[in-house]
Amino acid sequence: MEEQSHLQCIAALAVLLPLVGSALWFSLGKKFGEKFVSIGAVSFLALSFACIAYIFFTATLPLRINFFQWLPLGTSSVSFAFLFDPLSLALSMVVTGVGTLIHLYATGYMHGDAGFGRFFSYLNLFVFSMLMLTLSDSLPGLFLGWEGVGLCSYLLISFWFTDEANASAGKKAFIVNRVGDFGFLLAMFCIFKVFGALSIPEILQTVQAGNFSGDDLFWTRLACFGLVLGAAGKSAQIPLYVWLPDAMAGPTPVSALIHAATMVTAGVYLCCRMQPLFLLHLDVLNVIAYMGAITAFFAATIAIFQNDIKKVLAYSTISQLGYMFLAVGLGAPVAAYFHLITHAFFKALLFLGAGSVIHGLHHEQDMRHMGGLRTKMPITFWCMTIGVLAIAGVPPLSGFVSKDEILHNVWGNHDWTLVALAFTTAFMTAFYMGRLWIMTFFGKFRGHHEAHESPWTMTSVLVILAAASALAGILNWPHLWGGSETLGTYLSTVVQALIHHAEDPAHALQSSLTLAVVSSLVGLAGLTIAYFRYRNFSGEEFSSPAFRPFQNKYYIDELYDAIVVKNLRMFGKFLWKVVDGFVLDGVLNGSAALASRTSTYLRQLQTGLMQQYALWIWIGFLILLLGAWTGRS
Amino acid sequence: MLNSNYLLVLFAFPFLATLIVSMVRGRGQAVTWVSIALALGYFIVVLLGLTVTELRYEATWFLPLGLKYGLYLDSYAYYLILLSSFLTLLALFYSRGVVEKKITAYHALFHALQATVVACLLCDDLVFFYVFWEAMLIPMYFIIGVWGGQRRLYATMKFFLYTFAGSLFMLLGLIAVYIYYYKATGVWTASFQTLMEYFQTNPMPVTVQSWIFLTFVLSFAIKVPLFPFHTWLPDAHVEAPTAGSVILAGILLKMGTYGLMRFAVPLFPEAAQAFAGPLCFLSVVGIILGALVAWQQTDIKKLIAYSSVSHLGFVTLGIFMMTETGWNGAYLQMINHGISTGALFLLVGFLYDQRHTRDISAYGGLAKILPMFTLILVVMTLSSVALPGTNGFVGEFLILLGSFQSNTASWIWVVLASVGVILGVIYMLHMIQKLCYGKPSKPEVETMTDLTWKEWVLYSPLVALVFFMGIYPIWFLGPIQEKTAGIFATIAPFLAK
Amino acid sequence: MFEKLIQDSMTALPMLHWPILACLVLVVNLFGRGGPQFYLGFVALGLIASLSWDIAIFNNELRETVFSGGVVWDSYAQVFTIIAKAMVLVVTLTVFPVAGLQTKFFKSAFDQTAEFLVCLLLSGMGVSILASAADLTSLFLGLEIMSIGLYCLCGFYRADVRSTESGFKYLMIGAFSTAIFLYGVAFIYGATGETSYALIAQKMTTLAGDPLVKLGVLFTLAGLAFKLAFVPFHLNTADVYEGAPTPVTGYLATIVKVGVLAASLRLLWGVLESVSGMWISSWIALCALSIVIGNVVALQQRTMKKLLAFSSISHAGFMGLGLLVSNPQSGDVFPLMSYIIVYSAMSLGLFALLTYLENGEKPLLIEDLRGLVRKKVWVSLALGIFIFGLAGIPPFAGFMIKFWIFQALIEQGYWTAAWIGVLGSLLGAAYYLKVLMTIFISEEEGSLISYAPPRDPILSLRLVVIAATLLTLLGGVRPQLYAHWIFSTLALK
Amino acid sequence: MSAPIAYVLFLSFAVFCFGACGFLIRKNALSLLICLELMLSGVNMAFVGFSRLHQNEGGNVLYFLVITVAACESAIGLALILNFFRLKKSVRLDEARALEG
Repeated sequence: MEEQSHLQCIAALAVLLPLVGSALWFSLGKKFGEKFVSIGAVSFLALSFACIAYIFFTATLPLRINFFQWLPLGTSSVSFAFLFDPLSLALSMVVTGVGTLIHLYATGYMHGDAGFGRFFSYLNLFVFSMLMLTLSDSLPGLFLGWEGVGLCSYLLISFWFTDEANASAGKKAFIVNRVGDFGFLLAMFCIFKVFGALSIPEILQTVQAGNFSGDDLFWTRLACFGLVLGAAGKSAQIPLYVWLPDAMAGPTPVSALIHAATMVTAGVYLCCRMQPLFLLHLDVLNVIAYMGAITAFFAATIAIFQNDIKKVLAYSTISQLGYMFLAVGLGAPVAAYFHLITHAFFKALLFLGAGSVIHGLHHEQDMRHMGGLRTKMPITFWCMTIGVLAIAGVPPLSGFVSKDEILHNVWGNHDWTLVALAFTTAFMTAFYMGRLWIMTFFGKFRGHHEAHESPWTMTSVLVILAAASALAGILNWPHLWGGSETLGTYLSTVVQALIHHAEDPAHALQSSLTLAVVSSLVGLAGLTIAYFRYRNFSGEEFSSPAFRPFQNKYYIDELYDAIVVKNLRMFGKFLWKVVDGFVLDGVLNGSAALASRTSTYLRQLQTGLMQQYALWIWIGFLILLLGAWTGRS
Repeated sequence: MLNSNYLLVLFAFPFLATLIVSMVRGRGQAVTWVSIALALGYFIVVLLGLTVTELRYEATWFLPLGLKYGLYLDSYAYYLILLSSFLTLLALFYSRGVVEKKITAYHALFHALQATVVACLLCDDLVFFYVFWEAMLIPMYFIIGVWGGQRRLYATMKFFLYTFAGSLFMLLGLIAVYIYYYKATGVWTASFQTLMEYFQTNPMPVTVQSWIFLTFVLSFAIKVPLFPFHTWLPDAHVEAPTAGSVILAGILLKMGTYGLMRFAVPLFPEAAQAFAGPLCFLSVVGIILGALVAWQQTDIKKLIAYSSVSHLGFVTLGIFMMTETGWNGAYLQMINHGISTGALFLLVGFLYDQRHTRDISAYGGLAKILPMFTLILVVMTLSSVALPGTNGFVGEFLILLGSFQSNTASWIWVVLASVGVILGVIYMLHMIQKLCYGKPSKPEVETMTDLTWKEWVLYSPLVALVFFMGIYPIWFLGPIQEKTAGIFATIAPFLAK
Repeated sequence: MFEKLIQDSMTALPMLHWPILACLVLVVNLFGRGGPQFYLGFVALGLIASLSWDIAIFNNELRETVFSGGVVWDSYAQVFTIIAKAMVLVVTLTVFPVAGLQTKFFKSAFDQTAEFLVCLLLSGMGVSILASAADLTSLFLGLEIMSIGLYCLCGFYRADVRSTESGFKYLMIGAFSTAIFLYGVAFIYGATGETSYALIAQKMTTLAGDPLVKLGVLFTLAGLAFKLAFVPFHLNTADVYEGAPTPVTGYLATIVKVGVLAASLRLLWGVLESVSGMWISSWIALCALSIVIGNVVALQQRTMKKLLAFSSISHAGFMGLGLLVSNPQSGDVFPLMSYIIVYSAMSLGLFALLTYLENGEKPLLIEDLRGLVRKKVWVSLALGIFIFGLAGIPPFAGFMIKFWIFQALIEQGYWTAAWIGVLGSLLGAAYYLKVLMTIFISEEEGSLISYAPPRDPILSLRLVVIAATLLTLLGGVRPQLYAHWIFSTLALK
Repeated sequence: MSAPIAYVLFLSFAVFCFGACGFLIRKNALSLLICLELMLSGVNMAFVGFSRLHQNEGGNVLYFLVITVAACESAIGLALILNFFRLKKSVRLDEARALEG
């Protein structure tokens, strides 16, 4: 892992460019106008992407670049350092690549907005934090990126802060992320307690080499659970997913970049990065798998009943992330990573498509007021179609390949509940994407405004993404089907898959083919049913009360509010009014009042009558006498 | 130049400044500029000693019963003096246009406050530490009393008597140590260094040590403030003038934790060990209570006051868990809290001067009207919410990480304390949302003016410090680590393995 | 046989300065028609002369029993005489502005300035006798000379019913307590058959459990306790202090207590040391009670003089503790002496300011001082320093003197007394702060703002106030101004 | 033959107590002075008794001193009562409440 100086400055350039950019656009955004900011932002991102690509192609991995010491921890210390290895480079390529495209798209989408400079400053800051997250070599460094992206998502969700709802959505996102970060912090403490260091390569080396006492295993197990909680917080899994649907309050490019392509995948990246640690505790992996599967199924059921186009895509993201965690849980990180990459492409495409639809219909987001747009917005329609088909799992698109590999692993695992959940979710995914597709583009137009196609900056990005999501499948075409599994081999140096069972090659090919046919049939079935159900969609549906819980997202938000928020607020009031006000201040003011009451009482003795004074002298004297005599006082 | 009479200059300069400022006649402006110049001069004098590690000044004045004016400067005391001179400079610069009545007395009192704080930090003699520890209350008493808000009489009385009562117990504890040493060695001295060396080799029996330790902790806990003794802080902060709040939060609260780190734990390690559990419990309760109650406040200053209770709960947790990293983190967090809370109070003062109300619902939508103000407010909130990359995170992370490894008290406290990280976000973002986002609740808010160059001079150093110490804390933690290592070398034999 | 008498009076000359000066004043008064200023100036100069004389001939090793065993003239007596003279000088200087007043009230009262001064000086003589008494008779004599002088001083404003009542009350209760004190002396005399301290001390060693001695000691203790105004015997103090003219109240609060403490130091530690088991626990109880109850009652006081009366009761309690811990044989009386000196300086300074501020007719309420700082900055600054000193808040001398006492208490193991002392000084801080608040912080206007005293505080009063403030300020930070001197002088060989 | 000391002490204590009780009960200022004298005479009896017991003159000397002091006190007491009478036209002690509070 030698360190060439020129590589060091390239790496620094790649990461620091967005940071410098963000400061520039914030301060100079107003003065120099939109043109300057848009060119600057996109070029800074492109430059950063070029640097990452240069390192990706030329450097001998894994490459460790050290800058300066950050935190002294007594025995060991944490320093700002980058670790370029397959895992981090793959994700950084996606981040900067998709990021640049979305920046280009956003210049069109945000045209005319007052906070134009501010928006791009936050977006660049986000890319900087995301790169810190993916590239940093130590856990605290990763945590810096982790919370940095949390901050940027807070700033971007509440970007149009004049509307109270957006501000509280942003606040909710940051707080729920912080709950996850609590778990991450706890994990770091446990890891430091066992390994005495927080630099990821060191930890993973001791994990592979080391044998652990019972006590150490307790701490590492706690660390794994902490990491799972952190990942769940950031990637919106079951307990902590509530913030993602509300995060749609932010501008669409934000939803595309942060809440679909990059930030939410941080959880998956973390689990893959710390996979050797997880392998010590297979029960934790199982928990991840079940969490993923249940989240996928749960989110899919809600997505079906959403009418807001962005909410549907939000729940679909949660569901797809569920798939990735399912794959990680089953010990197939390569499948998860592949799905992560393909998902980044087609989900970004779907979000940007939805964004262009909304842009065209002047910020109309309710699907019931859309329909028949395929003639008015042809490019968006055709790109969206590729996206829908990809996510539904129609061969030969990338979505089919990556999802099929996950389903293959699930099938191989022979855990029937997981298999059932996976396949029904696949069907539901196809159904609700079909529903979205048909409600927006087919039937007659139910909206108010006159729809028009988006400008070239937006549509060109759509086309590129459409091509990417169509062809991404070749990245990891399975051996069985004659592919070279380039991603698999590329990642094999860092993560290893858990082989569940040895199969003879002939049987393996036959079963994987049947599986592929079954999954594509499920996808097509979902689409056709959706087609026939919504062909001549009139406007309202699911009116019967039976669907009430589904439409209201199982009242989870209200539940959290009632259990957690209301009780905390009441407890706070109790602490303030009773503990502080009544008890502690009561004691204080009480003793002061006691002193002044006794003093007023004693003052009454001063009657001014001299005889009484003499009497008191006698009484005092007698007490003295008695005390002395009995020898007590 | 950095020899013992530098210490004398460090000690005497603020006292001189107080005299000079009180002597200045003439219109208010002259006094203000003279006092700010003196504060700046002192800040530069302190900066000269940046490279100092340990300085000692032997006293020439003989006092009966072995008391003498020994001065002792180490990195623990030095950085607090630096913070105090820096914040006093900012506070005085801030209160240029704000204060109208009795300006000379106002500036003289601030210099007197600084003089007593610096004297207290430099004193090597336990008795004179106590003398200046109490003397600090007098200037603060008058600052809150004369220039305070409506309920200032009750607030300042409560502030003074509460701290005075606590420290009287410490007086007896202090004398008990002083006499225990005399009875053991026949030498009258209260010099902290000699006591430390003596107690290192032959420590006091644990029973005696415990009650003396408790008297020390009681006095310092009231000042910190630790959980059950904190009810004076919100009143004092709400009624104090802005500059007073900045100094009160920035420096006076730190004297409590400084006392714990410098005197209470090193002198009585076994007792600290024995009481670590309950004291950690109190710190954790302070963290959670401070955060939750802050969330309910409608008065911004009270909200920040309760947030200080929560932040200093972390510091005391770091101290009582007794690990080296924990102590480094605790000391750093003391300085961070001084910067972030001082800045927050200045910001609230900025709002108060324009709208004359501290009620949080009187504002709203400031982000559109005062964008620069919101930027500074958000940066300071991030520092106090311990976002990585700001100084708050470095302090809190070191405290929690260090304390997790300790075996003096159970690690459950650290887990509960980490919950405080979540609660911290809740009330801070609640404040930001109420102040900055949404629509302005009243038309007057529209007419507020944003930061001018005067405010920038005030806030830019603070913002720079927040990020500089967040990214590169080593320049600051280096000397602190040596000092902590020194202390832990002495108390290590008494700590549980 | 007169040679012995003349020789004795030569050695104990400082004590005789008092009567000489008093007679001089009487003689001058017989002839001259000088106004009040003249007599006050005359006495002040006389006192200054005698003070410088005493300091000049101060002799540490001197220890002679003079006047056939009645009085022992050692370094201890010399120091107390010097202190007494200094305080009387301060009181005369405080009286200066009051005497010069032309208002109706003072003119009628102070036309006999000479008589006032004679009573003052003779009372001072009583104090010196007390300090140097070596015999029960001279102890009784000293006590009575001091008290009788005071009865006249308290009732000096003939036109004012409050002053007459205060003098009358002080006399009645004082005589009542002197009777109790005498009964105690009688019993001690009865038990030992001796009146001179040295002989009694020898006899006492054998009479440890004798009930007569126990009764005698307790009666004497009660008498002394009344003079020191300890709690069960303190009730008339507030009325007397309120009624008496302010300089006299100052005199009462400081010099009386100093004299009685000097006497009881010699009596308790010198004579009754062997039977200390009898009186120590009662003495602690008395001191503790007076500290706590003195401060508690002071919390709700309205008028300034009554507040200072109760604060002097609590300070007397502290001085009692100071006496408890001091040990005359080994010369270790530093805590007591430093407390006496600094406390007297602060009290006399404060009473001097009150004299200046008072407008005679009605009692000085605390409310009147409200917002004084706006009008009279220097006066309120001095008031603030004295009040902070009396409250025992550091960096002022008031704290250091309390510190020495606490330190000695803990060194000798009197833990309960230390804890009660701490509680007492906390309560004390409460009401002192209330006074400070009215002076410095409150917005409204007290009546004193409008009342501009007709004369600017002339030189004498300023001298007193400045001297007292300096001692209060520097006393704490550099106590060796007086500490070193006390340490070396007071070794009672 | 000399009476045993106990009788003398008993008598002196009795006189002392009469004086003290009189002091507490009587309402007239002048009667107070009388009671004071009574108490002091009780003390004198004790002095003389003890001096006789110990066969030395210490007690007698003190007897004379006590008498002179008692005289001075009553002189001043009378003067003050006179002044009080002049101002308040009455010598009842209940009147003397000006310094209350």
